[in-house]
Amino acid sequence: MDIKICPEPFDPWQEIQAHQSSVADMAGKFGATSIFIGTMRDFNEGDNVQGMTLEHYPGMTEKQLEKIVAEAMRQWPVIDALVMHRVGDILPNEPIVLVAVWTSHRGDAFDASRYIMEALKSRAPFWKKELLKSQSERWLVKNTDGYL
Amino acid sequence: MDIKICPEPFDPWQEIQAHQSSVADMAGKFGATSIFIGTMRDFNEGDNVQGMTLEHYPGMTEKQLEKIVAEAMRQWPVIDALVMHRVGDILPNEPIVLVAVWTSHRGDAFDASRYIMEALKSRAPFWKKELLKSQSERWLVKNTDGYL
Amino acid sequence: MSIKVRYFASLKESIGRSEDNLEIAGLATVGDVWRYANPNKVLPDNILAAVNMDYVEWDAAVNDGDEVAFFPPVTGG
Amino acid sequence: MSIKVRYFASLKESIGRSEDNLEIAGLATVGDVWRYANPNKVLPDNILAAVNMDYVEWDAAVNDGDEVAFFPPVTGG
Repeated sequence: MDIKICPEPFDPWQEIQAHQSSVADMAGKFGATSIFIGTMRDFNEGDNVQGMTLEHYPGMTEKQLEKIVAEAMRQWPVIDALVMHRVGDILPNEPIVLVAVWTSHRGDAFDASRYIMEALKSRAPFWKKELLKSQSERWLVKNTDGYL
Repeated sequence: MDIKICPEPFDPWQEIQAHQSSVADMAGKFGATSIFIGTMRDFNEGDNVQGMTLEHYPGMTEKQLEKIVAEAMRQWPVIDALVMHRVGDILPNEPIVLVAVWTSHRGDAFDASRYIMEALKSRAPFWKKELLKSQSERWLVKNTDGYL
Repeated sequence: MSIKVRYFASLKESIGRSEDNLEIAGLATVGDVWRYANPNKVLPDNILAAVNMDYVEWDAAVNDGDEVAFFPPVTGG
Repeated sequence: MSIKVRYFASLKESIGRSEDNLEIAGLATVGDVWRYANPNKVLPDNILAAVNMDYVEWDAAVNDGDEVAFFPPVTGG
């Protein structure tokens, strides 16, 4: 299990691959990998967005993410999980969040990765402030429910 | 939308990245990517598995996969999708199947990728024959339901 | 009429052929094609049928030039 | 007792401070901490509270040395 808060842009494919090959005894043991990547868009609620600042609560973020992954591991037979989240200044098309879950069977991988994403969205202390093309700034107010 | 039947091993990360950057007008437009990768395990039903041969029905495979992706695109607002599937001789730890779905919002990405995987498992004409460590061969009989 | 018949996976192995090319009048349905091509073969359980690469029921009609396929439940993914 | 109070995001901006270090006896709950640290500030809607980096209700107890945080609904992911 690995949780990373990233002040710099990251390459999700490189990170997943590095993680997968760093865990030597995983080879041949997992049958399913479910990955979710959230990427910054250049528009939101009808406005052009030029950039975003992601604030977080250092320490609490890690603590909450560890709890969330532990909850997923109690509910489903998860072999391994990787969670990464950007903080700081972000540009459109940059990855914001990565959740990867390795399991034996596909249903567990889908369920566990989605559980982690939804819990992260509602409980991990991150806050987004958008910088619009008009140069005005606005805090995002609320995350939408991803199961709807 | 891209569907590939692969007689040779493929690198899922390279393929996803190449696909994503080949679709120029996607940059900044998608907020969510959901990816599923099925990988060959070195054991199944209590037996050590040394290799696998994947037979398919050329032509029907592509036709059914295109139908499945089109169904997903009718049900959810999918920006793009990539489906890859190995055929031929496969070794443990090699990827068998890749489904990647790009959408604006995460719920649609999770739902559509899972729909494609389940439909692929029940309708795409592929058949697996395992080569056990004991040198005996056996056809897999039935796919399990991934929603259970 | 001319019908191409294809068999896959364990069914292909148990039949011992991957395809038949039938040239015969009077085959109306997929079931007729199976019985004509495999007169002495009991149909294994759960065999699926396709005409021109789409799934069909066993009473589906066949026409001149069709490709009819028989195979066991699929196990990809 | 000694309590560290932290504020984040839009709440931090509207209060104009990121933290307070309180040295005061008699604060029993998270609600007390808020009222003591922000006597003239109407509490914005939906503000969440944490003690030592775990979510708590407003009537949760606080103890000497605790870190109490207040922040708006989270919007990560």
